[in-house]
Amino acid sequence: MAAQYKSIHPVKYYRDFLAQDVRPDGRTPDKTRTVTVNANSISTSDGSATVRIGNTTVICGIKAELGKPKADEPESGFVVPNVELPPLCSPCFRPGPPSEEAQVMTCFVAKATSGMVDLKQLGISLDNLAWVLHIDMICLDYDGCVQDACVIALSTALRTVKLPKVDYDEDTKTPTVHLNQRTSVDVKSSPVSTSFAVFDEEIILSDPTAEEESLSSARLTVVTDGKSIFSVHKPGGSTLTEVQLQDCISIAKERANLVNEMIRVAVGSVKR
Amino acid sequence: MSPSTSSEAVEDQKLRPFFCELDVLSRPDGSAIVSQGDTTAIAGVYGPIEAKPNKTYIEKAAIEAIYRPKSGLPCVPDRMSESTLQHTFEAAILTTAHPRTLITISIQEMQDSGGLLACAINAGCLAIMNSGLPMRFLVAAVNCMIHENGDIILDPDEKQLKESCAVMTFAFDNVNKNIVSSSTDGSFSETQYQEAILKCRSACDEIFQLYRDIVKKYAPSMG
Amino acid sequence: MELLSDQGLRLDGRRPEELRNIRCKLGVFSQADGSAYLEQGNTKVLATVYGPHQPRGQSRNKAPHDQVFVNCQYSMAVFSTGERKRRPRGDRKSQEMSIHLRQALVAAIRTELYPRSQLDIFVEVLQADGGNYCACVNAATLALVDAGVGMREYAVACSASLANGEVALVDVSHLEESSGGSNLTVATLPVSGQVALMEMSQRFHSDHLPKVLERAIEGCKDIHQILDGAVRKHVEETGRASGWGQVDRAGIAL
Amino acid sequence: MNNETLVCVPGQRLSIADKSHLSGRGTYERLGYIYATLAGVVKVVKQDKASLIEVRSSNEQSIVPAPGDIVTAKITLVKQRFCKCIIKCIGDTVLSRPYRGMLRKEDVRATEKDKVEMIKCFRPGDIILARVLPMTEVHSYQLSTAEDELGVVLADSEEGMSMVPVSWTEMQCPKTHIKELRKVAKVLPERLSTV
Amino acid sequence: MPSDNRRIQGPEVSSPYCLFQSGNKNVDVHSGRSEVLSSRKDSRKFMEHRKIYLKTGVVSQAKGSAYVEFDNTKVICSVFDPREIPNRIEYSQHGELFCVFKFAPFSCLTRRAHQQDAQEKELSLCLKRALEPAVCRHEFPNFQVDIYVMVLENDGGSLAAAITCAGLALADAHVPMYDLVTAASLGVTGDKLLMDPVEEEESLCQNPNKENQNHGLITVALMGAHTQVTQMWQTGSMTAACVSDALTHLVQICEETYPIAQRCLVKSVVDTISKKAQ
Amino acid sequence: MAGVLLSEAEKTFILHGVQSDLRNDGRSRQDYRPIELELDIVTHANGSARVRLANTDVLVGVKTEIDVPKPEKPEEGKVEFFVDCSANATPVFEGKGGEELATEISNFLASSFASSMSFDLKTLCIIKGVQCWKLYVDILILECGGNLFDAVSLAVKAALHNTMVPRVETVAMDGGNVDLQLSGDPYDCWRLDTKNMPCLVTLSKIGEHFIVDSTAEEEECSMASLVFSVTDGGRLNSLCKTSVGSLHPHTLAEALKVGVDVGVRLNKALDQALAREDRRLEADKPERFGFLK
Repeated sequence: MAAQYKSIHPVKYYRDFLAQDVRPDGRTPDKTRTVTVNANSISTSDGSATVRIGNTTVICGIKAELGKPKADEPESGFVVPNVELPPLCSPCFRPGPPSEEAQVMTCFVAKATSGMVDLKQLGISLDNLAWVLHIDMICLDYDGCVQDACVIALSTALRTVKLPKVDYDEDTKTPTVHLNQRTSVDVKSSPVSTSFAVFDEEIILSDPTAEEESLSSARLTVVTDGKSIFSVHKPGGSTLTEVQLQDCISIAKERANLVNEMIRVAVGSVKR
Repeated sequence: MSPSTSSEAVEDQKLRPFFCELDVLSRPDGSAIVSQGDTTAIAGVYGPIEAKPNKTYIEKAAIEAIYRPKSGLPCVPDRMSESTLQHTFEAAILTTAHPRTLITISIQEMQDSGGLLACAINAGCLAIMNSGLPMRFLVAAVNCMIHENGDIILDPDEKQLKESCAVMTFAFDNVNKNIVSSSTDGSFSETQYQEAILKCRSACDEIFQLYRDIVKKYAPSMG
Repeated sequence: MELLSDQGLRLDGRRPEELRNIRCKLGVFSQADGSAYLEQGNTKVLATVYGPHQPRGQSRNKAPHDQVFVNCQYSMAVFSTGERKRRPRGDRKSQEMSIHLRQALVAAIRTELYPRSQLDIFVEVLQADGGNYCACVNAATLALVDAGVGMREYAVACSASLANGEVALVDVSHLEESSGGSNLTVATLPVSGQVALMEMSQRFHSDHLPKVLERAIEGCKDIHQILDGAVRKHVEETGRASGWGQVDRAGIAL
Repeated sequence: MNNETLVCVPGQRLSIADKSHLSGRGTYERLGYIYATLAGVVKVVKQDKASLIEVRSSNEQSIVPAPGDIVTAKITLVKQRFCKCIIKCIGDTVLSRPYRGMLRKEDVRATEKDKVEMIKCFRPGDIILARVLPMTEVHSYQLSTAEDELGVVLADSEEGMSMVPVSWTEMQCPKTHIKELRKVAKVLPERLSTV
Repeated sequence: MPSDNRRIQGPEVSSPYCLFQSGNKNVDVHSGRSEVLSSRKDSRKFMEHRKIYLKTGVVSQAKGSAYVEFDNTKVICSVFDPREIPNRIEYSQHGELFCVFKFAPFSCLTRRAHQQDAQEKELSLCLKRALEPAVCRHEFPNFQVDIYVMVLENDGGSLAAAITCAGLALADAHVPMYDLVTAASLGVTGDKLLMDPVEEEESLCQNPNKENQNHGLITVALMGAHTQVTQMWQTGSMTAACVSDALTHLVQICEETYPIAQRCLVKSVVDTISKKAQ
Repeated sequence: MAGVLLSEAEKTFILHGVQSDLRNDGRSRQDYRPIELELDIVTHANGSARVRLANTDVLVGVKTEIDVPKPEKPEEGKVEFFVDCSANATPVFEGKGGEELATEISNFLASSFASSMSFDLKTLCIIKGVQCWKLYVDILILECGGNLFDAVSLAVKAALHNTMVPRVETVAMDGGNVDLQLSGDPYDCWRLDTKNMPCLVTLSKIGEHFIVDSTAEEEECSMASLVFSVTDGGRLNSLCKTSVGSLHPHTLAEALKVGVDVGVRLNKALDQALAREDRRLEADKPERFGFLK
């Protein structure tokens, strides 16, 4: 019967719970969900990871290809991250080109992770050849904070990438790939993203579920590695005071350290 | 119409000259052009109009923001600005006053030499004011950057931005001066972030004052 | 390229006022309410008519209450042109053609006879060799006649251009179209002498325009004769019994 | 779990189909046997002479409203001649994807049908109980509230408070005590506990 | 081609690095043939199916979902509540199934595009035809049930895995069904039949090396309780005798996998019941 | 196709007809309707054919283009099947309405011709890894009176038989640059080997029996249908179930025999018809009928 009440009056349903300082899934407002990280789950990709935050699942696969560098940056390679929200992850999406939400998420993840790889180390031959890392993050279960899962999955997958050695013959303009000599990509930073939702313009819920996100009056995402901040993204919605912001940043910092440790363990456990 | 100006000198702690004109377009219900330094954006507000069935909310108006880049079609980064604009205006407009309708705010980039998002928010807010839609509060956005040497520079121009290690844009409301939106690029420390908020908040007062001047100036013509 | 030789003959050996060979047939398909096939030189066109029927899909909202909603679609087989086309329809040119086709045909159809209903006219260019629009209008007219749709009179289209700055040429072929010069396309109701649609590919000097227009309208009248003859013959023939029989050539029998 | 619970999956043969074994909900008959169509639990319902074999789904079944069902719906739009709503629940089954429904003026009340004024019966946002009428249009369900037990069950006043029914045409706001007009459902005691 | 401005774009042309391998530049597809003819790389018997792992209820937001692994082939599927068929005015007695089959960009040896390509469209249709006979479509007239399948990793037999996965997901969504559907694939090269071929064996089966040699792939989907073939899809070139031989083997394997699917579903029912009882 | 609506009684009538091996147009279960075939009727194409199978009308044009081979298959040319369901056939196909059916047919054709034993793409190679021929097989469906797959495949095979691929000479080859020269004589062409190319046979199950070449009405009554792609030598290139409904494995095995048998006969009949048509076209000024017949 609770299900019917929830379907008819979701806001009231939540208010009743939050009045007791607990969320319908049993968490306190500031509690985040369990994160599980699984590295190198897809053998057809050059690097991959599966990340779950509660029910939310994102799988990230990296395919390395060879391409010609841009004319204005002849020594750099490319990192092409894209978030996909396929219709299978939630009834809100339809097949076809990426929804607006997917585009916003793609842009957010690209910005938050932009400093992770020095594009110059992806160059192979000046003006001729460079690595193109196609990073595809596919959401398999959309239950809130997908962008957080994407950032963690990308960060993990990037650490599992092993690129083969490539020689480029300037005369014949052909590359030769040595499949058995592989090197890892040097990853410079380890951002972790943590999202918050504001309910009824005052209660801040850490790591909200999809339902909490849809009922929220504002959303906030903090990207940090525990020390530096890479992004504080609050796209409008109800207002926040500085104190509230600071609280969120400290929760995010604490979680970043925890998650980064998990990524380290997951990457380390991959058989070499 | 003579544009309202702020201080002429562009110093680190001052905003660039702020020009604004209202009612610049005839078709929309409200419109405004804002330029801050060389950065210019034009905004038009349409609505409330009848909403499509799948975009109708029973209890409030749907807000749609359309962001158009200077040339070409909008691409992925533009969608992110669009979403920030949409949610910022949604907070500012009293949406419950026009349930089951659609309000469209269309913003055209004219010139970007730093701080375009802030300029767009300000133009949008003025256009909404101009359209006469009821609002919860006004918003003012300020752009700032962190210089490579750690200094915080308010409302930087294109040249200064080349030496930045992080850029931030904040929008504040005029009631409690709380943060409506925050958008950042690059990495920084928590103290730098707090400092930036403080500086931008004090600067936003200046913009609210400008809003007041503009309304005063246009008040007779608005009737 | 000279469009007219010293002997006064055109590139394909026609005289300026001579039409290309027109061959046509009504009722080529049995499932459609009306259909026609028309060859104008090497331009070959099929047209089918469905309806009038209840408005379908999105045109439900478009259908006016006092007349029939005429829905036209112009489509080209991808192999119809010298260079292979990427898409048979949906491009700008095809959409423009559909609209022009509709304009000419609506002028001829007695739209007031079928209120609250829809009439579909589909034309398919199988081979394009100049004057596609004209062939389509002419074929569509035949298909409408075959479908028994009430019409004021035939809608007939013809093109004309100017050679050597003075001589007007009727029924322009693809070679003549592409070797420069402006073309005039006109869709008329030849009996009443009304013009339903006129289009120029480039500008004409106002001195030449009446001459060219006249030649095109003359062409329409000639085509009208041919179409009328074909319709009469068809009506005569359908009086006799017919089936899908007549399999004498290259028939496969199992 | 007790031992009597019989779990079944689609395609599972449940029993022979004869005069004493009838195929009920969630089952079908093929070549003299009864098979399950759902994953769930088998229930045998004893009738006077035969037993009806049914399968109860372990979770919410994927269903669409069928004529005669009682549905819970939310009003979205009120016009002079009809109002539109979205169906949220069918019986006790909560839908994760709501369906569109329409309630015409003629189907609001059983009596004095021609005197119905839609705006005095429903407001957008109201939660109603209604019965599904036979389908006439492809994508919209026709609903009816022309029974005492059907009509508005939950409504908010202008103040945003949940109102209390005071008569079969009125509801009252507990804060302002302003009465608003509605086609109020006579909520049966058992239903009261549900919503 | 208009550029896709809804995604972040890489350079216009980029090619997989496998094309420029050093050493054995032209990897001969036939080199592995003699090995395959004697024994398989994963030391399976020729008529042995890979290990099957099935799980239901993997996507919390979907009405029903399932995940299937045939060793390295990984497929996920979710099913949603019936919804209105878009742009349809006629009344239809039977509900429809709307199937979308998609390979994840990183699921194959070479990167796949984001848009659905011709092969994926063909597989979507095959999937739809395989499931239609099993669903009681008269129970939701005028509506369609959405079935989305994504192949996360393709190591052969992805269509068979997708059919089994979608069949389970439909049952998990409590869509009324006549029966569960299980599927299996088989590769033919020469006189050898390879049950459930991996990607490498599949490509071997698509290329004949001698004239008049049987080669190709067959996928069969079966409703186990009624022994009804719901889909059969064959490509390549082979004699009718070879096809019917393969059919017999495939039906047998499908019948063997059927109880695995049943067990998986029973387990999920028992789990939900005991969870509710708590 | 075009909105066939049958009552239950009509369906039963057709069913009974099939049972007694006398269908409502007088045919037996394994009879085809009369087929008309004409080659070379589109002048802008390198090869073309029109097939009219009673009310089903298909026009196929084959065009050749020079293209770059795929990097993973440098020795092979390319073939692309494109199906356009013209709105002339039924208003349902207007705009993008026919796309679903079109993709189904083109995909099935692609897999039928995929085996190198039927169509050796290596014959289309000009210079390995650099240039090759690309054949565009464009199918235009003008009327649908049932049994579309079979009619399309006949027209495709006939059009490919009719296709003239120009001979090219490679001239200079310095520094990877290749110059191609088309032979000056437009009749200096070579023909494709169509001997092993398949024809499609659709079997529809009505009641307990399978029938070939079903009409649109019969298709409505069919519970299940299978499409076979059969070559001259009786080999199966592709097989797919194309409708709702399921089959018992035994029934399927029986259908297999019938399908291959019919397919072989169909291929033979087509070959004879093609030979006849070739002789007719060799004559001095062969008459072209097109749609005027």
